[in-house]
Amino acid sequence: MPAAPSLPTRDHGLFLLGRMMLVRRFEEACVEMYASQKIRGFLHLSIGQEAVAVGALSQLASDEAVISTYRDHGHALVRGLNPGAIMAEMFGKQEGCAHGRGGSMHLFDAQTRFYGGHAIVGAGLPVAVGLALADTLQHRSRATCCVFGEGAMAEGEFHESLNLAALWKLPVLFLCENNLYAMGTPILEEHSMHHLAKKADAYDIASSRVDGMDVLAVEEATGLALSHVRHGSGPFLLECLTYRFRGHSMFDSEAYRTKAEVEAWKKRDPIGGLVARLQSAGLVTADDVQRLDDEASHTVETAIATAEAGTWEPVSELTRFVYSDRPPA
Amino acid sequence: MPAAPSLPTRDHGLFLLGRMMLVRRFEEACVEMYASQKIRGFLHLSIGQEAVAVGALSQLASDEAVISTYRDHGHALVRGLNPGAIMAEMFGKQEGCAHGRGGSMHLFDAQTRFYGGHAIVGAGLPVAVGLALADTLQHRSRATCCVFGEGAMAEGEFHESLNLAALWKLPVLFLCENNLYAMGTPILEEHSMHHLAKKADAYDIASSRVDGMDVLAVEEATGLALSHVRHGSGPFLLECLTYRFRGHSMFDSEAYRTKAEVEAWKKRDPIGGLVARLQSAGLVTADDVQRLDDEASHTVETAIATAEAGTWEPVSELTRFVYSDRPPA
Amino acid sequence: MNNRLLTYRDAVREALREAMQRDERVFLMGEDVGAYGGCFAVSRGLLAEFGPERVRDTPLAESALIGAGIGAALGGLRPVVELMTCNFSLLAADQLINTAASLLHMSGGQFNVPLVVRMATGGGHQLAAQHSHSLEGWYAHIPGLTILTPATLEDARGMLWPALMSPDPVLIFEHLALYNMNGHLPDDAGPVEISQARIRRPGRDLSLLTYGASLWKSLDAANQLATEGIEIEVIDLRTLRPLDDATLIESVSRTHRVLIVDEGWRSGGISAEISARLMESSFYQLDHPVQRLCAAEVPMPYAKHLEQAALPQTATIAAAARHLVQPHE
Amino acid sequence: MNNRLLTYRDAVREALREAMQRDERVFLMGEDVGAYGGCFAVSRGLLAEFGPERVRDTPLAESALIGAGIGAALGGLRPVVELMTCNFSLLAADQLINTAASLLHMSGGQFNVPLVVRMATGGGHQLAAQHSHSLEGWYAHIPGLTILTPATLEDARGMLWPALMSPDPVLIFEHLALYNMNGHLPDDAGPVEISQARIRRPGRDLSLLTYGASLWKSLDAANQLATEGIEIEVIDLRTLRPLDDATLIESVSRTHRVLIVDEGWRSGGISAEISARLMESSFYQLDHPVQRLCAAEVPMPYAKHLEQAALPQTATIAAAARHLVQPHE
Ligand SMILES: Cc1ncc(C[n+]2csc(CCOP(=O)(O)OP(=O)(O)O)c2C)c(N)n1
Ligand SMILES: Cc1ncc(C[n+]2csc(CCOP(=O)(O)OP(=O)(O)O)c2C)c(N)n1
Ligand SMILES: [Mg+2]
Ligand SMILES: [Mg+2]
Repeated sequence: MPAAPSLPTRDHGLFLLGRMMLVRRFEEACVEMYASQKIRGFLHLSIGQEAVAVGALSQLASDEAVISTYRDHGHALVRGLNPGAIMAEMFGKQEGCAHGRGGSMHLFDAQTRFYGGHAIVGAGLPVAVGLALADTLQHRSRATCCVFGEGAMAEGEFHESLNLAALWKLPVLFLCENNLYAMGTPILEEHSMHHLAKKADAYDIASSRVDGMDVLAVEEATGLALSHVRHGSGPFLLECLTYRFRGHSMFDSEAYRTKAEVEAWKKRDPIGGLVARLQSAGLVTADDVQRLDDEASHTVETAIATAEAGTWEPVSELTRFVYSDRPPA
Repeated sequence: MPAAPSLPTRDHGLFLLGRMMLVRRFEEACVEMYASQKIRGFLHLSIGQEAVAVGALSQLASDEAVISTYRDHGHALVRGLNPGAIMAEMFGKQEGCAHGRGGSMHLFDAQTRFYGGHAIVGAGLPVAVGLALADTLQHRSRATCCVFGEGAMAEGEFHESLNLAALWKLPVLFLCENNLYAMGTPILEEHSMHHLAKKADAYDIASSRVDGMDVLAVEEATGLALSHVRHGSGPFLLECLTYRFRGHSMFDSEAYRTKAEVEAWKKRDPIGGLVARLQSAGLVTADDVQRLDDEASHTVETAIATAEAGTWEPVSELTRFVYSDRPPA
Repeated sequence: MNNRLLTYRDAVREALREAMQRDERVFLMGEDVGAYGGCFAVSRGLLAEFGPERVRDTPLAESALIGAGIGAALGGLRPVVELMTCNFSLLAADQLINTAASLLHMSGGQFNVPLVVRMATGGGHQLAAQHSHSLEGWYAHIPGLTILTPATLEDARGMLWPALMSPDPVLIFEHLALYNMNGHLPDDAGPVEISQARIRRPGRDLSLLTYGASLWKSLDAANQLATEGIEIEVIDLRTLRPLDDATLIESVSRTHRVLIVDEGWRSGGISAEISARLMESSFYQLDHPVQRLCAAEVPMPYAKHLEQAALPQTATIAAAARHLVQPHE
Repeated sequence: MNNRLLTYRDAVREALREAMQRDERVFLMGEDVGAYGGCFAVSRGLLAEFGPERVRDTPLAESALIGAGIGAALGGLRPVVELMTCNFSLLAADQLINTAASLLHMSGGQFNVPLVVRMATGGGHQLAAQHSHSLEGWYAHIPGLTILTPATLEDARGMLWPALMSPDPVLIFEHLALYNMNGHLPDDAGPVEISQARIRRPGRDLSLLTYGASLWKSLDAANQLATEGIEIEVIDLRTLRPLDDATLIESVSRTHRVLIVDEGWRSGGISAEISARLMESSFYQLDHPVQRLCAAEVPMPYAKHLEQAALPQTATIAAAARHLVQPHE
């Protein structure tokens, strides 16, 4: 890994910190809402992984597409989806960003080109390839960002998609959140070769690996990757080494890892890490941090209120959205 | 590629030559039988690729399993299936090695552990992994040989299977017949990275690449690969560079390649090449070669006669073999 | 208006050509659609006419192909993905069902998928178990998909355009046995309506409901029976999802007897669905229980006599129809 | 004989444990079956008891898992492959259908595949479109497969062993909603017979045919209707392929009215097949057309009220049954 990147400006530091805090507070609120049964189904949190979502996705242009997994709240928030619409979605309200049809695992938003929220591991990769193909054939030069866990890299679709993207030199940023586990399966049992970024070599794809707990490092690595991708040099595989502080989903008893391991990683908390660096460089104060935290909490409270205020779709509309009701294009 | 291997003994040279000639004459007979409509369906020939089947498969122990593709006649012959049973299969007779149910693409033989004959590209790979797993769990140390074309290496199952085999250190010889085309698609359009053997690196699997037109080289490379595999060092990917002299199947107009390219490869005919080397070394005479050729032709004629003499399964048995009629094990 | 003599294959090709000429967003992608001219020569010539961007050869990677088609559709294009045969579509079943068919719904109506998938279907060519499936009826189970089964030249020519104009995914099943069928088509043949079944032959004694290659066997059977004074109404279903219930019910209200003929396996096939619907809608109209004539429940055998016995044939259709019209209880 | 209180989940676990104790060839393989204890905690504790060779955690690679299961079965083992949920089985559809179900036939009876695949099925937990399929009826279309749907503790406990003793592939669908169901089982509960449907509640007025989680809703509905003087016979199909026609026909011959309840999508589901069979076998016995109550034809919505509306419920079952018994024509 390259040396730690230089410090950001105060404004940019505050921006990054604010975004990460928003994700953190939002995820924490999800836990509460899950406990009070406002949110149901499977719920996957990204606490601990905020630096990846923020460092990588905040660098995308507004017309660049994102496609994500079931662990998608952070990506959606950073992408700019309305937090209220996300929370309403998880409440199952029709004001939700997927009309209450998708839930936590299936956030979508046409406005920000957020293409989901996919719950079949690996299934988003070829879709990203297709989105990039559409751009290329229509002479638009912009990146498509495809986020997936390291578990997805064992699926056949990873292989097929990287080969296609490389053959056709498509502008896809393959963004791997390597949090070392797929549910309870540690990376050593997932992959026979563990330097995942190097898997790109099998396709002649450029790649790099970065400390996914360091938002500045992720930002820098993503910047390099994106400029590769946007300038017609083909796809890029960026592996971010990260860790989820909570279980896989709300159903996880975490029998497969030790408390000590989790604690050790928590010492590398991406938010705490950035706060410390910015403070010690004198760029931000404790007050700044508190203010950001308050803002994040406020945003989350507003989101919850929005969700609460949302309405239930009439049951008579059950079979809507199976086929388009809009006229053919 | 390593230097050309040393010359074989006269006996072994005759053996290799005889096997390759048998495959060649058999395939040529298939063309005739197809023209006279005795053989129907899809027919894929291995003319030009004989050195791979003979050099690699003749080194397997009799209890080692083979799993092949729809281009399987050569593999089946070298494996020791009765040529008459193979021909009868293609005639659709119940004396065929798959009772007339499978045809050219689905040769099978329990006796010689020849597990088919699969017509879904790539589908044999995980099955080979499972066979090897069964051996390992039952403490048998023997190899399973899985043959596939380079086209199969683009399928997701290639990726999934190599990862599994490597994770579990299974004794699988992954044998790629890289004949540079998948139907009409040249390797440059199949794979973004063309040194296929190197794809093994993505799984920490040992690999090598060999001239698949040189039966002695294939033999040597296979020997090394098999000793790796059999000694518990995990799977091995062996890429054999070869070429099919005929179309993909009998339906191929070969619009995708030039006559000149085919002619250039024919100069590297694996049979002609071995004959020349053995003769110039004084190991065999023109008479020897003629005798082997006569023997091969005779075997093939006998096979055709067997197939002709075969009988049609009664239509009343149509729904046999959907479920086992034998009692549970 | 002038007529031209052409084949079903030509008709499909013409439809592809016209679609690509008419709409810049349309492109064809699949294994060997380009230089090889398509596995069944459907796309021969199109590469030269439209170039490799719009007639796009791909590696073997069915799942990623469908996924990429979905992405391209989302990105504003109108992809036609050719899967060669429906047998291989099983490798892409996840993308077809979990993504293509579900995305509009999961996204609460935001992301429709205007994807067209073409594939050959059916048996009768001695291609054996892995190349002879008839899966159109099976896919008709899936909400979100539209299933087309062109049986005539007119439909082969005319169904592609409305499929492309559909905002949602459409699977087109072209029966292998029809590609060589000759017939006349007016010079100005163009798009057809795809929501209605068609009475291909009116009759008073029995409604024979079928589609695809069985249509022609059914018409032959009807002509035979006409010489016996039995008048069969032959209805071409054309679209298996959604089924055109109204046309079927109206016919049954006149004939009071129904035979459904379909080349898929009997249990759980499209014939079962139609029988169940008629049970619900037309029970009191029926003079005799609805009968089904389907493929035998066996993976397709290679041997010709067994394969022929496995499929509905003119003679077995005629016998079943005769039996129904001359009751015996 | 003593009784024990346990859950459906415990019953499945006990069956697995007993099978592994009883037969050395049996092993369990799948994503997170080991350290995590199984996605639904079914295999919790088995890793400690049987070790990682026989309780084998795997990477995410569904197609290769099923393929490896097939190979292991061919190699003499008795694999139980857990696919977590049937939703993911779509990634393995090719191996399940083109290999597992076809191999015995393609090989002319030589290679049977004693593979057991377990997966969760069904909706009702707000897991949305990609995690709520009920595909058991859909797979019942495939010749070569046996489809089991245990609804009771007894069957959860007893169906695994006969499945393992089957020489051919068996898919077991365990309904998600049943895992927590409590009940009593005798201490010596063991293998059950798997070829027959069971009358779970006798009745004279209507045959209600169902399976899986709907069995319990149906029994509740029947109890409700009993208070109105309507006596419903509730039949648990248990095995969807092959269907036990005799039991169904016998019941209908007594009740003359039929309601089929199934959580799969209506069109082309198992209910359609049963309705069609009764049309053929029992038309003249029916006092009323057979009716189906199935899932709405929509990918499963997340919102609870919509999901509940999409599935058959006690109230809707009771209403449909009442309607059938009190005709109105
Ligand atoms: C095809 C498929 N198989 C299995 C699952 C069940 N599952 C959901 S998440 C998961 C682990 C994925 O791990 P990874 O890709 O590393 O992502 P992470 O959860 O760590 O973010 C599994 C096995 C699934 N959703 N899809
Ligand atoms: C999954 C699948 N996709 C497509 C096909 C059609 N097909 C048959 S052979 C073939 C080319 C395979 O090429 P390769 O693996 O290189 O083997 P070769 O024919 O060159 O021996 C294709 C595309 C198939 N049989 N299976
Ligand atoms: Mg992970
Ligand atoms: Mg090849």
